[in-house]
Amino acid sequence: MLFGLPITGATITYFVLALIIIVSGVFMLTLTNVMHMAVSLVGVFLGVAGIFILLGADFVGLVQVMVYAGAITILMVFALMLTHRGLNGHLQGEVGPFRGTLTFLSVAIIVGTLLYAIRSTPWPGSTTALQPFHQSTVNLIANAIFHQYTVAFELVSAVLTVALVGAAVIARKEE
Amino acid sequence: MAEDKQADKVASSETVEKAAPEKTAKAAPAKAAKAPAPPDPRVEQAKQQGEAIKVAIEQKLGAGTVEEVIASKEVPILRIASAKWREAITFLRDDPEQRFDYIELFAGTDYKDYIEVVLYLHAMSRGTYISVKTRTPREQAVLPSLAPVFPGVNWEEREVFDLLGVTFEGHPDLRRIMMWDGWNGHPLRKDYSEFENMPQRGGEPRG
Amino acid sequence: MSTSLRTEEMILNVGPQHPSTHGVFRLVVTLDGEQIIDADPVVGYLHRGTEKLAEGLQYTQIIPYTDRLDYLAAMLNNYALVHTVEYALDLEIPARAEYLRVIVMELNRIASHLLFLGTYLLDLGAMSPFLYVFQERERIVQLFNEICGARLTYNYMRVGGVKWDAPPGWIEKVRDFIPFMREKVKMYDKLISGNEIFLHRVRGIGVITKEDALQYSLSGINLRSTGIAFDLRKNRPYSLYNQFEFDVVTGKNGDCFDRYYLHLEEIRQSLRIVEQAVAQIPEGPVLGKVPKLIRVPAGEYYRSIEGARGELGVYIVSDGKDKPYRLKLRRPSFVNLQILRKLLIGQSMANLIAILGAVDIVLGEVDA
Amino acid sequence: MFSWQTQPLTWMHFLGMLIGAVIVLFLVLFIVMYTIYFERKVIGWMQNRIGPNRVGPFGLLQSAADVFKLLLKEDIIPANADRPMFLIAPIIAFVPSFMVLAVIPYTATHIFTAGLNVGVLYYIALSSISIVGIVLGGWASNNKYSLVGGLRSAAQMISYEIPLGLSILGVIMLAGSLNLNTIVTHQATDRFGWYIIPQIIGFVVFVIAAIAELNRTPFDLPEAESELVAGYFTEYTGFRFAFYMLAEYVYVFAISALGTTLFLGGWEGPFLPSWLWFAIKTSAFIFFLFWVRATMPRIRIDQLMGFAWKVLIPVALFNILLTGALSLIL
Repeated sequence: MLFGLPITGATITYFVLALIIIVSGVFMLTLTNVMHMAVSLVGVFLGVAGIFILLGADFVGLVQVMVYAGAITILMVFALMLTHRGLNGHLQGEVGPFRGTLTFLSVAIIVGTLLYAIRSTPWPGSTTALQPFHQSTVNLIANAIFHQYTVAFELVSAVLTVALVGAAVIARKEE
Repeated sequence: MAEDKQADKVASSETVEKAAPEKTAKAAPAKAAKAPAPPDPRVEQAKQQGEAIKVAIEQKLGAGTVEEVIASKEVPILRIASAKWREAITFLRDDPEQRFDYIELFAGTDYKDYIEVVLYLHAMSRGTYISVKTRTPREQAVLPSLAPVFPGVNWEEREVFDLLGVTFEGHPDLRRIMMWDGWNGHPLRKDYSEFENMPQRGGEPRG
Repeated sequence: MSTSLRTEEMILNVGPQHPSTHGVFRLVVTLDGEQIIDADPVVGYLHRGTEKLAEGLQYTQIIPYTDRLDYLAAMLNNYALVHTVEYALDLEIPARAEYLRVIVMELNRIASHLLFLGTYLLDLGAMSPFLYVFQERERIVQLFNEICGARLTYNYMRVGGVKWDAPPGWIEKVRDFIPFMREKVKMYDKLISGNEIFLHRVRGIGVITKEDALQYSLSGINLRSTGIAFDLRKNRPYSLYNQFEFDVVTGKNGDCFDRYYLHLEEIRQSLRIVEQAVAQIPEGPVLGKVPKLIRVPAGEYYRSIEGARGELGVYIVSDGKDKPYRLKLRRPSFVNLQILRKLLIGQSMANLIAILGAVDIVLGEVDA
Repeated sequence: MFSWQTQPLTWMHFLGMLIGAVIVLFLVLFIVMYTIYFERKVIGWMQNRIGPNRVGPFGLLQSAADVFKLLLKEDIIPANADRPMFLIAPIIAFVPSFMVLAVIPYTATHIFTAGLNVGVLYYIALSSISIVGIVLGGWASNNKYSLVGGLRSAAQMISYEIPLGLSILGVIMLAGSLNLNTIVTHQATDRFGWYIIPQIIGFVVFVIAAIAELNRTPFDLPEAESELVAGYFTEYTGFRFAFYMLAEYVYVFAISALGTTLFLGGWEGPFLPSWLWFAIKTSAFIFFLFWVRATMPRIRIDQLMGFAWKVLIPVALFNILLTGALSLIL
């Protein structure tokens, strides 16, 4: 028994993933080289994807890997490489004591609120047997997107297209 | 055989004599001395051709532009005053009568008293070719550059600058080409000594 | 992209040790993204001072030094030197010697062009042709090995003739080689000339205009690819070239494809010359009457031949001694390479190798 | 069968999983070594050469000797390289290449295969992580050739992942599943036979995109020797170089296995045992990749990108449209 949980593969995997996410997150925040930070972010994304898969959302987990750990990271790394900062830059700037204290306080408040919310929520039975790999999550998601929420889905895609075009227009500036 | 000995004599008496006067006697072999041959028709013809070009050049650029007309075998050789060097070559290229539009050879020679730069020009449309040359003193070896008019002599002039030490005025990019920048002296000059001018390791000139 | 985006220039050193510079050649390229905004070729890494060394050597002793210039076409270099000396002396060359010279020179041209095909395709990323061409080249090199005992630095020509007569059966071997090579050229034509990717990489790339070609004193295939039919074998015949039937092939567009294709065509023309020479070769001596110590009469002499890469000339200033007063080598690679900067500026980085490869240089010759 | 999620994890179970993984790892290493040998022999024959024939009978141990040599070599880290990145990049590139093999159904019995419901997606998702390793390797080397190689490979692989994914979509539509096992069993019973027949357009797009994903000739721009020396791994030596090399060849095997599974009926076939069918089809696929390598010159980078966006993606989209329309009509 570990924290009141049975030692199954899922438990161990969960703790390993949690550790990866936390460690990567800490690295992400403390490293000074932007490139190193980007790579730490990959660890966070992968860990989150692992948690998704552990919860039975294998499709979402793999999309997380593909889009965030793959595409978004490459995009960031690419942008960093193309700029001068990526080649030899370190993020600089000392944080003053006042700002440090303020940051600590706000983070502490957020963490406290979250912990309180989590502990006080009555979760459904946590030991029910999950059979994640035997339901086809793909079908469920497809049904949700293309039957139940078709209009919303199409609207979102339209918004994204507009955003893309807008980004291109801004990047081109005035001719 | 005899004919070209004559030609050699013509060439030698006018081009190399100053460079190595003590050698001319040696150079004329006994055979040629025995029978003074009739003048080489090739040389005569080439000289005539050279004279015609000389007239054309001097009509345009004034008398005295062509200092000398000689020939080596069938090739007319025109020696041009160094001040009119670029003008003369440009004229030879652009004049519709001449149209020597292709530079075959660009060479420099150190003659101990002066440095000579030689060009072989070819006229693509007519298939004829001539040689033009000019001289510059050794100590103050300066010539107008042809590179702005003929981009193809850019490196050749750099090579002559590097190995013979002729400065080409108006050259867009006059740097050493074969030797590295720290090299001392100009290796193709006759008085160059590799022992005096040996650079230190790393390319720094000595002393 | 509009120019309002601020970009940074990058300076890239291509070489001196780089797989595609074919020797120690350095190209300092200034890049804006993938676009070349300046290119500065730096040569001289292989400079051995051949011209200076020659001033201390007798004429026959210089011949081995010429082998080291364009080491892919050493026979032609040999010939350029001995031809100029012979021209200065007005020597009569025995007919058999001249025929042998033409045969080995054209074979050497074929070998050199073959190697161009191989390395050019290798530069463009196709590795197989490189290994194919070495097989035909090997046959030529074997022929040379039999006639002069060397595979690369031949030292075969002499003032007044050639060093050795062809061994028995050699001429027949050359005769057998011609149809074999013809088949292979056909094969290369099929294999390479129609390849869509290859065409996309070389068509319209590195275009040289007629005016530029003349201004930059280009010669050889670089000149002929622009459409100017200037081949010293035809325009100023030396040796026996006025006795043979062959065509001067020219390109139309002056792009990399034309330069590639002319190499193939020139192999065909060289085969025609070799075929005629092999059929006509007479018996007889291979070395004329030449004095023991060759003294070139005082004067200056310039003769040029059609080398594998262009006009290969030798300029001799003699003061009548047994050593040249000044020997200047007109190296086609050196002169042709000058246009590289003009061709590269404005091109994308990806075209650099295609253009550099097609100019066809040999660094031994560039740096002399 | 043991369900690792719900049953308590004992040491025995853990050991069982570990041993299984190690066996698969060595099996894959063996396959990769002989893929390399196969490539060198095939290209050797195509180029009138002999290929490796010195180490072992017929040179069979040549690849092993090469790997050992690389392992024994000094691990040089350039002075100005970004040290931690330089060390970690080959691993980032290498690990996913082995992970993707988990979903490939090699045999009818699924002995090595994770029956993942989203197998195709898993493959595509993980293979995209390798790009991060390649880009980082190129960046960390602090060499301009490496940097350009890394940038090129990122641009190329991202561009070609799209047609690759789209070309697979047609197969998924026919099979109605992302599970590779299901796709194979569907092909056994499909009225058109293997999906290469109804999905011929998709197959062509898949093969082209696969070659580009693998960075092989004619799409080997990231490591174009004549242009970029060795591209992103110019500065790598020893076993870090071997990591990149192995990753490349594992992907050759993996993408051939994926192509076999999706289009050539996987392990399905008469008479012979299923694993042998799988081996034959995959070998044929690999052979095709090598054949292309020996034949083609390299495409130029702008042409490469243009080809992906202007030709492959429209064709793949058209294929999806066609597949949808046909499956509604028929």
